[in-house]
Amino acid sequence: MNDLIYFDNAATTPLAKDVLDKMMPYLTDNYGNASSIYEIGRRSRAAIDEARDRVAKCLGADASEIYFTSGGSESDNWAIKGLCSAKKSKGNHIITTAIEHHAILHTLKALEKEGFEVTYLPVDEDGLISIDDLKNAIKDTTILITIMFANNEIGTIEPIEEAAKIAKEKGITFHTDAVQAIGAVKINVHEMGIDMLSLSAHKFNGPKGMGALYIRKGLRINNFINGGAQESGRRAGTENTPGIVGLSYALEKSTAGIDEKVKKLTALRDYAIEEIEKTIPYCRLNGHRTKRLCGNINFSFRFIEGESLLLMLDMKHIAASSGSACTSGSLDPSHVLLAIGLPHEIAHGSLRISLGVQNTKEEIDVLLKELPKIVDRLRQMSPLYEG
Amino acid sequence: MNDLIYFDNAATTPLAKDVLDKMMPYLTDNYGNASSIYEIGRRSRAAIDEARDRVAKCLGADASEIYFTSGGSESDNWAIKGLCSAKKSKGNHIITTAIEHHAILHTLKALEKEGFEVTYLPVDEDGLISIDDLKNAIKDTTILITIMFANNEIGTIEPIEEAAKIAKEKGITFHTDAVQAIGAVKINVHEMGIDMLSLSAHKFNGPKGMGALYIRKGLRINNFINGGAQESGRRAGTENTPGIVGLSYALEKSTAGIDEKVKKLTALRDYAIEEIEKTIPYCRLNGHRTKRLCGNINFSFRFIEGESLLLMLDMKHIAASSGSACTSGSLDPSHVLLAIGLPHEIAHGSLRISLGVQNTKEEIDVLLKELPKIVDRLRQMSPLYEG
Amino acid sequence: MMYSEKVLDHFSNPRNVGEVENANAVGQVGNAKCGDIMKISMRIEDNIIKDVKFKTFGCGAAVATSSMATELVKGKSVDDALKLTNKAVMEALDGLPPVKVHCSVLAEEAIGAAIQNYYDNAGIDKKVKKGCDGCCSSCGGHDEHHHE
Amino acid sequence: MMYSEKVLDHFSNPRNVGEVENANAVGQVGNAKCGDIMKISMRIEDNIIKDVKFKTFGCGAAVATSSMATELVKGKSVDDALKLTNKAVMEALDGLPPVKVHCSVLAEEAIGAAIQNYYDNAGIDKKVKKGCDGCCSSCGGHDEHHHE
Ligand SMILES: Cc1ncc(COP(=O)(O)O)c(C=O)c1O
Ligand SMILES: Cc1ncc(COP(=O)(O)O)c(C=O)c1O
Ligand code: FES
Ligand code: FES
Repeated sequence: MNDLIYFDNAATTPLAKDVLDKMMPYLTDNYGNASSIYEIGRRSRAAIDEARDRVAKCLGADASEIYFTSGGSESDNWAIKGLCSAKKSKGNHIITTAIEHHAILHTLKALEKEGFEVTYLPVDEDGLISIDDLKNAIKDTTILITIMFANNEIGTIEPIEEAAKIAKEKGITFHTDAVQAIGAVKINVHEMGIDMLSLSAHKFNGPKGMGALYIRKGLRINNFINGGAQESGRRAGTENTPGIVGLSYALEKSTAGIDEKVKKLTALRDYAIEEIEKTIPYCRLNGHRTKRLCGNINFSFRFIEGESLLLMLDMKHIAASSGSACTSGSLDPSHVLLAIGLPHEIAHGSLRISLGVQNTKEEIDVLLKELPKIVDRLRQMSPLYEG
Repeated sequence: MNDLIYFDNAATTPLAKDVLDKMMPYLTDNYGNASSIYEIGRRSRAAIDEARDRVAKCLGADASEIYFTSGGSESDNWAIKGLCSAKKSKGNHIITTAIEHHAILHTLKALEKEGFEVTYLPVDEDGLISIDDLKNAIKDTTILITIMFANNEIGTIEPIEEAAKIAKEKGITFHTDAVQAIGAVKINVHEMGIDMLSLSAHKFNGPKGMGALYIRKGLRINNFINGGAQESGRRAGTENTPGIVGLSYALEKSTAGIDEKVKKLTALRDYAIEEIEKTIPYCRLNGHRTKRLCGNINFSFRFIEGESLLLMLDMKHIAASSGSACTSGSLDPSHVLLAIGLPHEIAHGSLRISLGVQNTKEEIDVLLKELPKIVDRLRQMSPLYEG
Repeated sequence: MMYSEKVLDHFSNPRNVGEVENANAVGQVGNAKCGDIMKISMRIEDNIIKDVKFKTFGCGAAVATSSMATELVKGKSVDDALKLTNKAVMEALDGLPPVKVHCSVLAEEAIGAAIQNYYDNAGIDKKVKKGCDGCCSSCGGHDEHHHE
Repeated sequence: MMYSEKVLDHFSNPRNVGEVENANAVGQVGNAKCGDIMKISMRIEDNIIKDVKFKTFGCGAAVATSSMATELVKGKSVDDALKLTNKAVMEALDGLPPVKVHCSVLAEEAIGAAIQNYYDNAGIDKKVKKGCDGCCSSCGGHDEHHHE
């Protein structure tokens, strides 16, 4: 697999070697239950306390505001369901966007069945929400605004700080799904006025099955996983000590390296975008050209279908994606691409290249060599292409 | 830490070396997202499919009935909340026992606030429920019976097969929290007529932060973590491939080794119980003498308090527990010990020794040497002891 | 979702891509909205499919089923070709993932549509039975789904 | 929950365990239901605590705070002993985990109860102020909690 070119870092990232090294003691000798009183348990407790401090520091939060979860999806579910059930006497209206991840959208669909009302803010052709739309959507019954920090498919970065400010003015809780933004955008939850933030470790070279939810001090939301007194009594379950330790170091590393990463990946990204636009006709860059994640490249190529494209790239040992990972295998075109106004047939033909710190210019050059050939080959096969 | 005697296997177990070896490829090179279409993603998918088959086989279930979760607590929460919200039009009554784990009890407390009614079956002085009580508790509105397979504190094994039979006769869904029973009691979910079963990997030498829920084919429960289409669309979140692989191998190993383990640990357990009863006055064995987990020893020692006992054992490098791990640090005496009728002051002085496959007779002998001295020392310090 | 070796082979080296030059039987099914379009053209002489080619816009399975279906009917009589079921196409490919079953249905339909076109062109008064009767659940959720 | 080195030291080598033989000040606080009982006995002469010993049923923190509290009042005047706060005991132990704060309160109370007993025995008409006024939240949830 040495010659694999991995361009799907928005789906998941390799676990960093040094992060795994930090986890290893807790996967071997230091197996104690962190709630236990004896030495080997206290050692796990200490590791978790330190990890929580580390995470808090990276986000500009207090340690007491960080809760470990099993991933981005659990964090999103907890934030939304926990807040809405705690505040349902205050109102039943939630504002979100049309381009959220399914962990948000499907959670809200479930709440709609229970009588909550949801406003899905539209986005423009670049995937940006409008702050005016947000203002206009607010009602007396609005209890939650949840807007993703950056979109997982098209990479557009939303105006979170402004949105959070509006929420604060109106006394509405503000949550952001920052799963894709972590390590790519500088985030300080206190300064930005964010009430809740979700993150997922495997998106920044941490372990799979680990996430965190930041909950601002004083904000009361209902528990989601009830049971033991772990996580200050707010999230039950024996602590995944190696996972927690891994998440914390991966986050530290990715926030410390953010300037360098943004600089490197932005250059690679813009180089690739420019070349693709130059060499492949009938293509469209999806997402905002500058307000976009440094690692995200998303194109639609007319007349061809995304999965075929991915398979052909795979045969050249290039791993990329079309839409989000968890919808491949589905027949529906991406709701995000439809939301930015693409017709169905064009939405079906999209390609997402998501770069990670480990990617190189040489790898981009391989892509730039193979991609035009593959697109052309598929177009020759397409009944829609008259070229 | 080589001289550590670890007697807290009911709290957590060391991750087996060969299980970690099976996980390693997925912690390193094979990091692909299992939902991705390319080679490195398909490899994760294949590993997960195989793991699901392996788990199904160990439980006597079909692979399509196994859903991976982040642990026993999530499985319990999902089973209960998912079923109750799906069936709430049919009834609002749930039957459980007074000695369930907090992952069950606190979940039910949350449901009580939403209008569900819960009957907590009492247990006898050995911790056993009565089948007659169960029959009498059933109402027209009963939608769920949830009874733990074996208790985590006192090790008593409940009559699950009989209880499941009664549930089936009445058309009521039957769930069991088998977190402590896995690898210690033979379980075949289809033969036993169990509708849902929770398990947690770190209790049988698998990884922390991994669990599973068995849901009988055809049983509809609502989703708990909404989002992506993972786990056949029933449990969202990027799959923790190393965790899933680890859980499956750990389960395979512990079910394959069950006869040997039961034989070995039962002998060690009964030896220890006999010796403690012989050498320490004013002690009481908690839990049923024979219908008990092979690895569980639980004693109350009058006039002394449990935490002090644990600390003194810890100083001798013996790791044990008092009550369940997640309540140590709390001031409440165990609800389980109160349920079997112990007065508060005696309930405070309990010790749980939980054996694992790795424990030896030599280690038991160290315990048998140290324990009487420690109990005596604490009694000399106690204002309650007039000895 | 995993494709068999056969599917991957027919995807990466599809047989019979293109359009038959002097075709007398052309059918197109699916629509771009659903993400799958198959167009099949044939030259039918003396009731025998002398030549057959396809063009497909769609996923890997769509390409592979098109390729396999054309292979399976090439040189066959029209009546034999009409007996080709989506199941036979799937089996010849060593199976398809459940979400991709509808692609094999499309292939069956495309053959049928081409032959219908041949009947219509030739003034033969026969109706080819529609292959898809909502058999697979894959398309169930799509209100906008219809076979052109 | 983590104990400091000092707590562990006072727990494993508790100072002043037992009962003062010819005690003229004995106090007991807490109850078995709550899991903590402290009994302190003293010999007070000329308003000075000549000897002090404790017996404790309770957790590690209860033992350590008893031990530390007796150390802190030994040789002190009764008035100085009464000034001992639970905070001072905690500080002397390099802190306690939050759930264990109530143990230090019990220690303060036990000293107070012993001295009250001394006043009562000696016919001195003074009331020692109760140490616990529901200060810590640890006991908040226990309806059955009261200080004997
Ligand atoms: C009986 C029982 N149920 C549920 C759990 C919860 O499992 P976990 O801590 O892995 O979430 C445990 C252990 O903590 C248990 O012993
Ligand atoms: C924006 C966004 N939110 C939530 C998630 C869910 O995270 P996880 O799969 O780790 O649960 C993802 C990734 O899958 C994501 O990209
Ligand atoms: S292909 Fe349309 S319903 Fe089966
Ligand atoms: S010690 Fe009882 S309330 Fe503080």
